[in-house]
Amino acid sequence: MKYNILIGGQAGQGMDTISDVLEKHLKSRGLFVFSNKDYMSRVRGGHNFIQIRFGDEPVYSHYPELDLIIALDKNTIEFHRDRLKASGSIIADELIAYQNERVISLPITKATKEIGFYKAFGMVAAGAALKYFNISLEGVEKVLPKKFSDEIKTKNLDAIKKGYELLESRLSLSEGCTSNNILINGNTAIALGALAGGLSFYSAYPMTPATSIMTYLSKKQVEAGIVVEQVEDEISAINMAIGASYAGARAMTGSSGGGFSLMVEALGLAGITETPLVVVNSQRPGPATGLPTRTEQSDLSFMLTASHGEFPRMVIALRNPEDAFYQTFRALNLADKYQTVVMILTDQYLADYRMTIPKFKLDGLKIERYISGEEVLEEGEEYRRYKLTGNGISPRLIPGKVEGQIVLVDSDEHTEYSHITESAEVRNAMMEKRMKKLELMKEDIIEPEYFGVEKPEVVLIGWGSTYGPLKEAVEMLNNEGYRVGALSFGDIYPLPQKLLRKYAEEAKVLVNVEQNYTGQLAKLIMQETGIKMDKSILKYDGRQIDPKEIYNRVISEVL
Amino acid sequence: MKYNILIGGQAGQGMDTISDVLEKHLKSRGLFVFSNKDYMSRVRGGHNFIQIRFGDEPVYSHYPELDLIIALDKNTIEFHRDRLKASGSIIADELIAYQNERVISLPITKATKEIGFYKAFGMVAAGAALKYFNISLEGVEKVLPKKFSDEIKTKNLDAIKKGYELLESRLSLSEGCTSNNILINGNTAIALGALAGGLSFYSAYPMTPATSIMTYLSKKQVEAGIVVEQVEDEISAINMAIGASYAGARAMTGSSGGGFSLMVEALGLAGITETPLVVVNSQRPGPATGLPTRTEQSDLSFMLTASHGEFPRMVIALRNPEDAFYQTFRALNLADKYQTVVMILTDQYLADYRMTIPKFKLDGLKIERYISGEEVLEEGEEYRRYKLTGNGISPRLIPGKVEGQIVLVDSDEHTEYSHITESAEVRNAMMEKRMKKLELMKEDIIEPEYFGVEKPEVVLIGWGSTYGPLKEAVEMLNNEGYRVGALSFGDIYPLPQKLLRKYAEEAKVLVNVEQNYTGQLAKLIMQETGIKMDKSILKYDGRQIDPKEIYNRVISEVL
Amino acid sequence: MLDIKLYNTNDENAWCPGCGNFSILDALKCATAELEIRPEDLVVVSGIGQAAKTPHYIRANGFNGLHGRALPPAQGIKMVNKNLKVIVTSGDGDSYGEGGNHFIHAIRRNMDITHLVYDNQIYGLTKGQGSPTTALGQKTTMQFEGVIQNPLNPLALAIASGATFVARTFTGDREGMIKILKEAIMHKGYSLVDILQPCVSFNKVNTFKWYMDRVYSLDESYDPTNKVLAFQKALEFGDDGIPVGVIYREYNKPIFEELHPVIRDNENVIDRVWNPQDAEKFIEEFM
Amino acid sequence: MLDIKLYNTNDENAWCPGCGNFSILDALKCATAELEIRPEDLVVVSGIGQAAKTPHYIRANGFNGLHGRALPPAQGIKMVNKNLKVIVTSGDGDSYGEGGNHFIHAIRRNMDITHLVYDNQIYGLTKGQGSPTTALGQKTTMQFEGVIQNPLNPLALAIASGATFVARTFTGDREGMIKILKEAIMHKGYSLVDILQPCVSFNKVNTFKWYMDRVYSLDESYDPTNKVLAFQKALEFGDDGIPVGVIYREYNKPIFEELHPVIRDNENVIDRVWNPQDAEKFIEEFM
Ligand SMILES: Cc1ncc(C[n+]2csc(CCOP(=O)(O)OP(=O)(O)O)c2C)c(N)n1
Ligand SMILES: Cc1ncc(C[n+]2csc(CCOP(=O)(O)OP(=O)(O)O)c2C)c(N)n1
Ligand code: SF4
Ligand code: SF4
Ligand SMILES: [Mg+2]
Ligand SMILES: [Mg+2]
Repeated sequence: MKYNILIGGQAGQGMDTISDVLEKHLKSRGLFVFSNKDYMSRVRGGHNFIQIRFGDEPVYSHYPELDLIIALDKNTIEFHRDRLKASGSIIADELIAYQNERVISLPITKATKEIGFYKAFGMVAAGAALKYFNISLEGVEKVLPKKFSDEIKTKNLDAIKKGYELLESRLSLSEGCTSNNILINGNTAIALGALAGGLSFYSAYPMTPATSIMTYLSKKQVEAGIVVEQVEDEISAINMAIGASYAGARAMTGSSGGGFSLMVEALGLAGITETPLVVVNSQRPGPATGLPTRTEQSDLSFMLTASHGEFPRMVIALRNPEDAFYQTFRALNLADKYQTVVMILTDQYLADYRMTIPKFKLDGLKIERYISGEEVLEEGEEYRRYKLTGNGISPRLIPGKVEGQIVLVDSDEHTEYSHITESAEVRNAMMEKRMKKLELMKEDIIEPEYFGVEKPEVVLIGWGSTYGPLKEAVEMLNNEGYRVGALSFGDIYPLPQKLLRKYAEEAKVLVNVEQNYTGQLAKLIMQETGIKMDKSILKYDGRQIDPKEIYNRVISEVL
Repeated sequence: MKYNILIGGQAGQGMDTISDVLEKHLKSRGLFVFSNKDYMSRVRGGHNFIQIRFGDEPVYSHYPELDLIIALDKNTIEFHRDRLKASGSIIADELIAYQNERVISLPITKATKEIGFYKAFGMVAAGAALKYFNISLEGVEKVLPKKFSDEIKTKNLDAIKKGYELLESRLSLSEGCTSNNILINGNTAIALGALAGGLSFYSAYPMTPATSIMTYLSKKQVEAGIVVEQVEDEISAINMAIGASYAGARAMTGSSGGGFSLMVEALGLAGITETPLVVVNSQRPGPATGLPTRTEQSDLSFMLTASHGEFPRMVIALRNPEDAFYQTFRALNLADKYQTVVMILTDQYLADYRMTIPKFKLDGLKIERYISGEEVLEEGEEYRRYKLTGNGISPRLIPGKVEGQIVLVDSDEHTEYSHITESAEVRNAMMEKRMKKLELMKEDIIEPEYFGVEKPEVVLIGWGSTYGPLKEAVEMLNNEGYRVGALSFGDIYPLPQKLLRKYAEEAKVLVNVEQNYTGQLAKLIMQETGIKMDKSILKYDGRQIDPKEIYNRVISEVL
Repeated sequence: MLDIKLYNTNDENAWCPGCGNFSILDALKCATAELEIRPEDLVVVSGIGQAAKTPHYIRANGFNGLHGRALPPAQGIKMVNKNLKVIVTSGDGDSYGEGGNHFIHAIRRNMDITHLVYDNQIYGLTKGQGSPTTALGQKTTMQFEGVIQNPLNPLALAIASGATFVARTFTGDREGMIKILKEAIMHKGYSLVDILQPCVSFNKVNTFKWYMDRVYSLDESYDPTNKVLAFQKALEFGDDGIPVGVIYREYNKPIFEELHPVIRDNENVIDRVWNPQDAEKFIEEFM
Repeated sequence: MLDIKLYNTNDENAWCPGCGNFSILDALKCATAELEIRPEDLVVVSGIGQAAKTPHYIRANGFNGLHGRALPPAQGIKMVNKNLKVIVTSGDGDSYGEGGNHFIHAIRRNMDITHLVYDNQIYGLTKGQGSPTTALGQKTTMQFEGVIQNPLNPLALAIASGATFVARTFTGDREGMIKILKEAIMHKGYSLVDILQPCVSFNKVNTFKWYMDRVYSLDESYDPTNKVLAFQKALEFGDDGIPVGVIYREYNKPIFEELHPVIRDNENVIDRVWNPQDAEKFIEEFM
């Protein structure tokens, strides 16, 4: 069983806290939880909402049909009531006085007055919602925000209890027994993956929806012993990170499309100086400022070739918070291994949605730095940063670490010693040295994940954050007997081709499902393999596609 | 008949003047001339050279085999003597005292002493070279640099005459009768195309090899009555040009790869605000600083998708100075027509080589601004900058030009009135409005130029500045009976497909010939049409491929 | 004086209730109304941020561009049409952070544009990170141990860069603000007005009261034409007082529009009459 | 004192004969030799330009990055390894043009790095266009009617931005140059040395003689610790004289490395010992 709650109101009405308490409590009751936010680009007012899905089976995505709406204002009812299931209800304060048979009008404001704490409004509503689903309140005191004082906590607890008494349960769910789960969003998972991966330097400039990566890292900088620097602009962010990396740090930077656009010159700097660097682009709808708080997957084509000139790069799209953690960890290793740029693509949807996932396992993980010391030098040998080796990768020393040796890097074409050259032969050798890495990388590439029936007629092809919606959509289609499967790409460049070719041969219809206008993965696939999509399901309105929409569009446009 | 001269020496030795005088005089004698420079990234010293090809039939390209070397230093002989034809010679000062049977040792320094003007060295050499080819001196006084005083002119003329007497003619050429030709390089042709096209604003930051576009425009700004502004950085350059364009100017900016990289965020600004803009990228080898004074075609993939998000753009590659003029003119019209970005791709080779071409014809040319006035408004109607029209193009007013009406543009997603919106419906409508233009553009797209035999077995596919080398190579191959042709692309995006598909069907072997490592046009063709190249001829050492090299590689690698 | 309603738009305002920006918007409309600048003769140019939303809330020509990039288009506009009044409305992050380079170079150009910085000493729109003017030690939503970069002093910087009109005003002083905005707009050349603007949502240090307790108006006795003294005055910021008023003013420095041979001697380039054939003379030189 | 030959490289020098850069290179080597900074403990960081080629001509760790972007990597390096001496060698275009924003913000950070600007008042490498410090009215290979942007005053700007060591020196004064470079390198915090460097190829106005005729050394009587006077002194530039020496100096302002809790209290982050399992505590919080 899965249920779906929507909490709606204006920016500044405290929806985040209601949602936080509900999600954590549901999780602590052993349930799976998935929540996502729909925010406008403003600090107060407007209309925002949060959706929480939960159940006793895994939840991978948001979903349009609602079981309960918690309406903090009238607009919420107006905007969302059509999405209620037949059995669904709306909880609203009696003062909103909305005439509709679905509305359960509750004396919420009155309850806050009784407690003598008007800010408790949200907690009364939360209590009511828990009762609605017949979720026990046991342990709810533990999920109240830590920043609350004891007094406030008590008042909030009272409020939840009061809310719990305001109505009867309408639905019910056997409580779950998952226990080793964490509740986390994509950006925090990136930050944690980086922390686990030994990140020691992060420089960035605030930009929604990438900011929260820096915020989390900044909060932990002292405890983790790393340097997190907010800089004057994104150009500084990436150049500073490259400097730090050159000096031996594990360095990363991140932004959203606009900030990423400003970084592209320096991608080539990392490329030609062969400096390891991880860059995160948390996408939002463009072009330019676009829709700053919404989601899109429209920077993929751009990232594949961003920056003038040619150099090897890897592009990894994150599919869910689990991926976010492990792939960020891996990206740091790969950047060091290949001494070049590894780009991580995520988007606002994945950045901000929270879900319960198994706690990250640190045991198998290993930090691999590929940093050399004097052992790579013969007696009396002068270090060559760009020594031509068989595989294109030169031993990397860290400045100041090897007595008598200096480390010089250069953005011009250079000799093995890193001095500027105009020799055609050296140029060719250096281009080939660098580009060879692209071939090596192919060995590290991970195939996309396939799910669905074994011999599919239709294969949906997606990447990144559509993973969850695709997964649920395929399940729905399979349940109804449709022979559908999906390939969800994480590693994108170099493009993994094995499964793609296999399913392209087996299936009758290939359909790319992307959150953009031009079908960017489809273009890449065509370019690299000649495999052409038969249909496209594209969406570019800034809202994440949901399983139902995929399901509907597959049925109406594909099958 | 075609001959080929090389003038070599160190930066600062005045090779430019020698070459200038020779080229202009050859042209004035009715000959076709083609000259290109090979310069190092330094102001003095090093080794630089210039090659001049000329003849009584059109010359499209530089060529490796030399008839004459004018050596201003020893290195020049060392570096280039192997390229001399069997019949070739080297002119050098007797003081260089180089022992080699090819060297015609001349008392050049001595001659300058006689004239009493040591700077006349180059002119003595020029005179000798003219004599070598038996070119009459008639009219040579007219081609001396205008900036010279009369006195200096006289001395230089003396020097040329002295040089002319130092040796006997070895080769001879019937003088030509072309008369309506101009001698011009690619960047100047871009600047002239822009001037003819009504450019009124150019903002840029110096960057080789794009700088000379700005230099020429700046020199003419007063006479032409336009504004040319050197700005603090490339970000300012493009944003300022967009501002000027918004205000009604015909605006353009230009840079090389690194500076272009810094402009990419603002490409999206032009895209979403629907502001006409022409951006020139004069490519040099990357990544990062790369080889600043050399050539490459490695920014094509990048430019196709540069900037986050999606918006319509056109990409036009220039093939030769004639193209440079007419296409720049056309680009300005197209930018206004589609109210978006038109990108012009050139490279160091084309930027700097000079050739004789028919004088630009201005008569058929028309400036089309697509700017509206109050006639597009109903009585009492408030102007909507982003009015949804059938074809995606909204009438454009200029701020301050229509009484009572204001013009508002916005980098966020916006309503017809240009106010910020978060509506999914409006977002969809605006995306579709903008992207529709891509379809419209296809009507304006010009097919690539085909040359070679009628039913080719092998079709070479190139773009931009390889035009000349391809043309001569195909001629050479055809002369030897090989059934080879070439398609040279000018318009690149949207990709013209008619001829491509025709020749892909007819020919057995398709070969992309590109100055980059990854085969960027081939990738685009594959992506857009599924047509795959059978072979690739790629070059990325910073030197332009020449007809002989193409010829050789076609024979050894393709046929 | 024009009717202030001329400048009203029906775009819904997205600023927080109580935000200092409302006062600035009001003062700006008053200033333009009093100066009788018609909406079609005015261009309000901005980057991205809360301040930068201004073009949507005042009916005038408007260019709402990229974060940090308000000044380049503003100058581009003015270069091709000097008849337009160009006012830049931008935040401290927009102007002094992302846009810092354009700031110092716009001053070098000294064009006749007015640059208003809604200085709330914080990044408002992105929710409270430290900005270039956030105080040393202040804790923010990003600087959990407090800011350790020394705050930038925009007025001192502007004076050092050669600006000819450098002023500070405060949203709590409506009359003073209108007066300064009018002077700035009337000033020939680049004018900077740094406006102390409390962000009620994210800056809990530099509140309305905090400013109110510290600001004092420069009176007649202060001579804003002495550059060195002005620099000294510009350095004053903090518990000992924050001067508001015109800190520095230089008369008669030639402006870009007067120095540029084409802009000076011609009609606006957008009105230039030009045919392709007019380029013939340039082409001739290559014969 | 170390052997100056330690810093020699065998990379062929591409500067023009007679260029002022040679003197700077020589002085820089002398300064580091005298201060006994071993090549492996030094990092020379640059952007692109003639000045920016320096890392190739001095044997030390070197980072030759992008045009205008010398300061960000320099700071990144220092943030993760405070043991390294970091010296930035850059041009006027590199530092004040393309890199202007990093300039003012690097000063705000006040890290212990030395910023040398080889100020030839021109773009050398790209062949003579006006730079941010080119004089008003000067004709260049780009500004045919003369520069109309007011020149930027780097020293005034640095002082206004809060720099604690601001000096000017001249390539014609070898001893003075070495002395100032040493002081700048030893100064705790960000130090700017603007070096008057004649470009023999492209700046025919600000020649060696032009500078020689105008520069004068600040003597004992000048007090560089008074910020307002220093600002006034910084404004002096032209026919009435060009002061060389330390224009402004502030002692004891805390530097970034002392204020940053991690850099201050820990070994360099590049030497941190860390295992993935150390992240367990952070993950626990999400249980
Ligand atoms: C290139 C780029 N980087 C970052 C952002 C995100 N961003 C938007 S507004 C802003 C800061 C706003 O601060 P400020 O300019 O002080 O304006 P305020 O909101 O305080 O008025 C930032 C960082 C962006 N839109 N574009
Ligand atoms: C992004 C970018 N823009 C422009 C250039 C071209 N460029 C290289 S050096 C230079 C100016 C150099 O002037 P300056 O910094 O004063 O150094 P100088 O050569 O005078 O020592 C320019 C414009 C570049 N390499 N990269
Ligand atoms: S966040 Fe601050 S600056 Fe922005 S609108 Fe709200 S109060 Fe004003
Ligand atoms: S161009 Fe000028 S700055 Fe560059 S090396 Fe030559 S003289 Fe020196
Ligand atoms: Mg602000
Ligand atoms: Mg310079």
